[in-house]
Amino acid sequence: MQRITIDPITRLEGHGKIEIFLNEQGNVTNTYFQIPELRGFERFCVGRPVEEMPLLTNRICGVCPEAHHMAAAKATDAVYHVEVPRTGKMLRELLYSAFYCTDHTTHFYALGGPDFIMGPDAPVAERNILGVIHKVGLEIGGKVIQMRKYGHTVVEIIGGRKVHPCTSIPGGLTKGITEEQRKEIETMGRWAIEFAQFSLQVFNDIVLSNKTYLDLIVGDIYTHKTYYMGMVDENNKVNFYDGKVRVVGPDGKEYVKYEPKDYAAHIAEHVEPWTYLKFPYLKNVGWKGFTDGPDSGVYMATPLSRLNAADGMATPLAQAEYEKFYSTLGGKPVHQRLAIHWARLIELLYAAERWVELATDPEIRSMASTEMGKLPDSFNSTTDMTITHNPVGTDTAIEVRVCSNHHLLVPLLSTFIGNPLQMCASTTMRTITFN
Amino acid sequence: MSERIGVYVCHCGTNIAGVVDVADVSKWAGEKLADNGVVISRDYKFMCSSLGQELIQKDIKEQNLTRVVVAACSPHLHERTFRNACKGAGLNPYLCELVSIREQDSWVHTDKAAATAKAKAIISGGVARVIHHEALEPLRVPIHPDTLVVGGGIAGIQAALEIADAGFRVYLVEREPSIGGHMAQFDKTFPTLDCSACILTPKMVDVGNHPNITLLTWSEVQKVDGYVGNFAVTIKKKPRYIKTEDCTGCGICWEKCPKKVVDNVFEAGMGNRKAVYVPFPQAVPKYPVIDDVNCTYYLKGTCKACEKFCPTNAIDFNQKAEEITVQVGNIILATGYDLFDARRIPQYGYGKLANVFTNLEFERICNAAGPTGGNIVLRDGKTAPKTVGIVHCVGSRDKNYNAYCSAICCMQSLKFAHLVRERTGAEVYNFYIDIRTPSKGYEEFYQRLLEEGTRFVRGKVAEVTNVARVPEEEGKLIIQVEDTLIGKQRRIPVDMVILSSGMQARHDSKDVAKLFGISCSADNWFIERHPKLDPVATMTEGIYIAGCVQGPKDIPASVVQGAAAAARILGKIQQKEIALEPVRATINQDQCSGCRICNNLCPFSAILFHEDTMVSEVNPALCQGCGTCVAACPAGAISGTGFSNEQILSQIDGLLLLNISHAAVPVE
Amino acid sequence: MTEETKPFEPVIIGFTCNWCSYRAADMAGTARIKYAPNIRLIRLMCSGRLDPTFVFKAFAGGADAVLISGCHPGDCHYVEQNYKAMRRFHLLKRVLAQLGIEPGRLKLLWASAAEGAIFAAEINKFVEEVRALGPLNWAQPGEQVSTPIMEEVTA
Amino acid sequence: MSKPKFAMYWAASCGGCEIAVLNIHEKILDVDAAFDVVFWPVAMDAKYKDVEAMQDGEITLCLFNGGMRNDENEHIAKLLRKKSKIMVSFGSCACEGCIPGLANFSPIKEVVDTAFSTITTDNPENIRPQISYAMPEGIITIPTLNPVLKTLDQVVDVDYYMPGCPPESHQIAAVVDLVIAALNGKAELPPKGATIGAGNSTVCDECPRKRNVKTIKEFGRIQLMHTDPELCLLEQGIPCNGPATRSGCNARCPSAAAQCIGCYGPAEGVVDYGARLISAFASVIDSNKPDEIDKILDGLVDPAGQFYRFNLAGSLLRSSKSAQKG
Repeated sequence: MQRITIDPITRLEGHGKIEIFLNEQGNVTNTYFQIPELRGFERFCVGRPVEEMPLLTNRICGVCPEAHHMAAAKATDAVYHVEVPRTGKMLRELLYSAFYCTDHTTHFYALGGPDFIMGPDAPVAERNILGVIHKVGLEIGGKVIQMRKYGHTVVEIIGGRKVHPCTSIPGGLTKGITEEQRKEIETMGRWAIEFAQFSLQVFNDIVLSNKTYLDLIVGDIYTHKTYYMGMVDENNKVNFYDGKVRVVGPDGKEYVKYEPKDYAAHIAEHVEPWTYLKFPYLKNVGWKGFTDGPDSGVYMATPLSRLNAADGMATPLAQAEYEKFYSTLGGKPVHQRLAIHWARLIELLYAAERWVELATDPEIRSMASTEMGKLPDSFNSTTDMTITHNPVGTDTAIEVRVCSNHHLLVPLLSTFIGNPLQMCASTTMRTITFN
Repeated sequence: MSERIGVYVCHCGTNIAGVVDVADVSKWAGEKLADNGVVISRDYKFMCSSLGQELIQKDIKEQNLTRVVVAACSPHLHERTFRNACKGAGLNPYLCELVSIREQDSWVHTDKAAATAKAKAIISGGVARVIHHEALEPLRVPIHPDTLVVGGGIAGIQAALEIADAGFRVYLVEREPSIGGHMAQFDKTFPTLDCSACILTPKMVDVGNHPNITLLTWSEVQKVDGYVGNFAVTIKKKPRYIKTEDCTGCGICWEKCPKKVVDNVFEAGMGNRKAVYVPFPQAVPKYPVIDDVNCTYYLKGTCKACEKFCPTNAIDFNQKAEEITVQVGNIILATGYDLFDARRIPQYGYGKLANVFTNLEFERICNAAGPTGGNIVLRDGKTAPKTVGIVHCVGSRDKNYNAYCSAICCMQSLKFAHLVRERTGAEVYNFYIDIRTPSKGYEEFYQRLLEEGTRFVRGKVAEVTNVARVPEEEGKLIIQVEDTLIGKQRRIPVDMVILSSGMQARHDSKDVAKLFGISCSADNWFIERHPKLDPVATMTEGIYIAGCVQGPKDIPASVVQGAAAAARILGKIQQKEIALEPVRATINQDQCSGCRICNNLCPFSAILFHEDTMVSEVNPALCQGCGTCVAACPAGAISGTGFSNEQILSQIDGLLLLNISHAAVPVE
Repeated sequence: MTEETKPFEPVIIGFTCNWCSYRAADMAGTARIKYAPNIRLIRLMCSGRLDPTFVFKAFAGGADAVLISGCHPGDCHYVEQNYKAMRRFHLLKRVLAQLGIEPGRLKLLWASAAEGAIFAAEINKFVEEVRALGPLNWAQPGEQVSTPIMEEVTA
Repeated sequence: MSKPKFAMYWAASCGGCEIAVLNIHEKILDVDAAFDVVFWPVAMDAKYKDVEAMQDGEITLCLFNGGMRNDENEHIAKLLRKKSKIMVSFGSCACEGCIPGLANFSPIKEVVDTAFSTITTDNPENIRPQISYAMPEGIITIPTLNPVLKTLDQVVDVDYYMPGCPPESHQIAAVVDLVIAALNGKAELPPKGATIGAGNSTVCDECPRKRNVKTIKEFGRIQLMHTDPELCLLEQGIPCNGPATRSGCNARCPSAAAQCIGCYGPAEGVVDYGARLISAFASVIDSNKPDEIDKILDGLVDPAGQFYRFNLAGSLLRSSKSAQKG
């Protein structure tokens, strides 16, 4: 028996190790994806004031702190039973959309991109963002940097900081934005739309037009027929900030659609003794082990799954790309994991369009900044407002509502690396089907 | 570790060596603390002796010591001694640390092993601490030559005159309309029986006329800012309603004033005064005061008799209180005492039984200028008593009231007894617990009284009553007492009872102490810097105390203290500047964020905030070195010399070097 | 006699102010009033100098309890700094409790320069209270069940 | 000749430090120009074995972020220390434990038990992860958790500290410039042990809010108050850690109307971060009456969590060293 160890897994957020066992013929007999880390957010969030959850859970993942910040903030709104004013909701979603753009850019160009752009066999030293920049040239590299910069600028304007935003509090935000800031945000948003379209063009030119890659994508080596989860608005269109959780089966038909707060009725986490990671699955389907198919509760939560789980995109340009995506890949649902990268770019485009929609909505500045996110004065029961039950429950609940660009594993797996990007998720999936 | 530390363990005879194994401790320090820089460790019979000090100085020179730790008595006793010893050998005095293994170890513990182990811990704490000591220089501040004296009684008068005669300005503040204090109310003074007024008035007049004394009567201190050398004192001059510059003190106003007022202050309620008045004929200053609480004009809005008759138009009904601020270098507090209120002992009947008098009332009765013209008569103002009972220790030496001895009542009572017999020939009984006549000529006076035939009954009076049991008690006051010499209960009928009420601290002494930043004892007497060696200074530099404010005492003792305090201050004035302990806080201007946490923590307003640079700064002369701001600074930007974080934190480590549970078994 | 059979002797670090409580300790000494040898005193100019760091340092260094003492309220040599010590004491207790240190291990004692006897008596009382609490041994990170956890090697 | 080598690693961390480094934007190209990036899990595929293969001191600059949560973290820390000339304790986790250090409030057993018994956890046999587990194909292992989370310098010797959660990108850019300049002999590196990329004062120094003499009558919670946008938050009763927290972030949070939560850690020379806040907050409480003081303190719902939010693993009472003594 031969063993291949990949340690650590790279170009994704967090820690992971893969043990691959090969038989005499050199075929894989089994593979284990292990998560070596546990920090204990579930424990130490207990006893902390509720308003700190958006700040503490930020630190689950520094690549997508915005997801955890939003999630926790929405949980605290719920704890206080307050409805966030529309301006507050829009500001949060605006921040979040801009973050999507910067984050998807990071993933596509810096984390996932090298595989495509540099080619699967490129030397380690070059298979990274810098290699990518060398290859695509400073001009394009500059665009990538610009996109990340713009996204983080908006996050900073609304969230107070580029990484680990601090302005979302129970009931809303600590501050609003000025007209100058709104203008700046709008301008950057319009540029973001162009960048998203440009990126889709890059994907088209480098990947889709390359037979090897295309075969890789449409071929069934990276194919798993699982359930797909995503958040959708009232028209079953993809939404990042608010809505219901929709799950479709391997057959693409809706399996369930539920209120985020009911997450516990639908999601459970399976425990294995050989990793700190817990394995989430659809409770009502049940845990059948590391296998796919309609009888296995294993589900996917990624840009691809969100597209599969939705009936379309809420913005015109993204909707067009959505239709092209499925026509090219032969209809819904798409089971090929590598299509995630394409799906991500479609989400990038949607996020950029949404960014501009929100930035140009007259209500985005309808409230004075001091009025933002304050609870009614009548509300004054404060002492009991510390997290006294398992915070991951809370965190999960609202994480599900947010349904971030990173799949539902985020909170559920906060016990391991805080934030598995879909890359490591797909790695997870891959290990499953080696079984 | 570059420091070279010497450790010196004192036997203090057997005071320390009797309980702590000093030889072992010194050996241990030499070996176990070598890594901390201890290069030599000795023990010696008496470290504070000149030989002991020379021992240290010799080592400093020969062993090139850079730090010294002495393990002996409390730093409050000998810190100076050993610092000076180091200084003598050319080592900065602040590089020496005195740790107490006597008051805090050998004297309070019996388990020798434990005490020895504790001594080791204390020394290792001292060694760890002394490493972080810095060479410090005392802070020098100039002394303003003017002095403030608060209280115009005999102690204050004496102090003021001493300083003024030496040629320096004195501000004398008195809250009554005239100086003189209690002494001015007395008739005769024991034991010589010379007339109180006769010896006091000349001094009062001197004060009034002295070119170097600014007399501020009918005034009170409101606020004290600053620090030794330059206090800024705000004084409130209450309105006299008299233009002093025009008033001649002719007395027409109080003759004409229609309003009689019971004089509870000077006449102790025995006599009346007018609404416009001088407390007594020899008052200094001579200007009267209008009592605006009782004056008809202020009550009804009409009268103004005084104004009509005043030959110099010196009356001014619109006068307002006035505040002045004076700069002084030193302050003497001579605010005196209150009399114990005899009403608090109901069984003695004062206030209920007409012919029970207090000592102060009796002083006024005896006084030729008093309400009875000096005739010793009963409350009715005519009947002379045939028998008089004098009760000693009223409210004193009594755990229910004041536990302490008021020091003067014995002699005062003897004086009364003498005066009664001399002027009325009445029979006098003294009821005493003990007779205390310790000073010059006092015992002789007591003997004289015994020969005069005054009766002495040893026993604490249980009750004074007018309830007769037998006919001969009818209409008399009966004194119920256990005569402890014959061991019998006795009932002695008398016509008049005099209660020798003791002294107690001024009712407002706590407030006054706060105002001047000094502290009070449990009995509210002001606390002196040292009960024996420094009885007139206080813990607060530049503030001195004199007279009864420090504790009960008689006139001679008060005069001595007044003079002593004056002498101390004159010394300071002569030096022109004073060296202050360099224990001070400083703010690192780079590290200070201007958060302003410290800004209102300083009771001496030593911390000021610069609006322009947005940082705070400490005024070293105002800083008293308490270290509160050092402990509070969130940025760690404030450091305190002498008690720095490094010093304390290292001392903690040092103290914890040994675990006490090892005490029974010697460590290693 | 062996370590085991010896009664637990707590180590207590006491912070005293130069004007009142340290003098109270001196007074106890001059009056030869006996008290338990378990306390080791540190002199500060004022209880207002008491930095919570000192308390933490003492506990971290192995003290079983800490005494904070100063002039009685209103008697502070520096007018009112002992009130600051009192405020810190109240907050300190809360924080220590959250850090797993029994509030009983931190004591605030007002003692005037005249109260040597009271000072000594209070120390004896405190020593017994701490003896009853046992050695300071706050919630031990360490022992585990199914997840093996590395025992921290004591340096 | 080959360029100096650059490495960045995360131990128990969130990846925010990596993002902060990427957020120096164009400057990343300078890094590329000046260094060979030899190890950086988030961005490139070099593995542990590649690091083990390096010469001692081969790496010129190593930015190490993340705390010491388990023995793997410690192992990599020691490995990279050996291989690196300049080791920077990068970010709050490495410097003082950060949010994951809050785990030091509880015994590690409780931490694990809680994680594997949450309401969504399906764990009927109450399984706990095992550091070594025999699979049919062979034994596979995961790291052992430390009793307490340690800071980097509690495990290895570090050359510089760069605080912040994460360090501000403009500070990172400045430090990158400095190091590059130093490598070209155009600048001096600060003395070993120095804190770089931060100020010497505290957040108030950079905070635009107006400050008065402080007295606190009551503590409040930000979501329950209408705060004055101009005035110091602490003066309004909001427990802002700014006064005790090292400057360098341009007072980001207070500028965004949120209280400083203390991610830049203690100021220069401070022994215990929490103690500074305890002392400062308590000192300015506007009462001398015990019961009133307690009433005011009730407004601080979680004092220890508030004062040690980022610093627990670096505190006197809850750092690795004291845990040993306890």
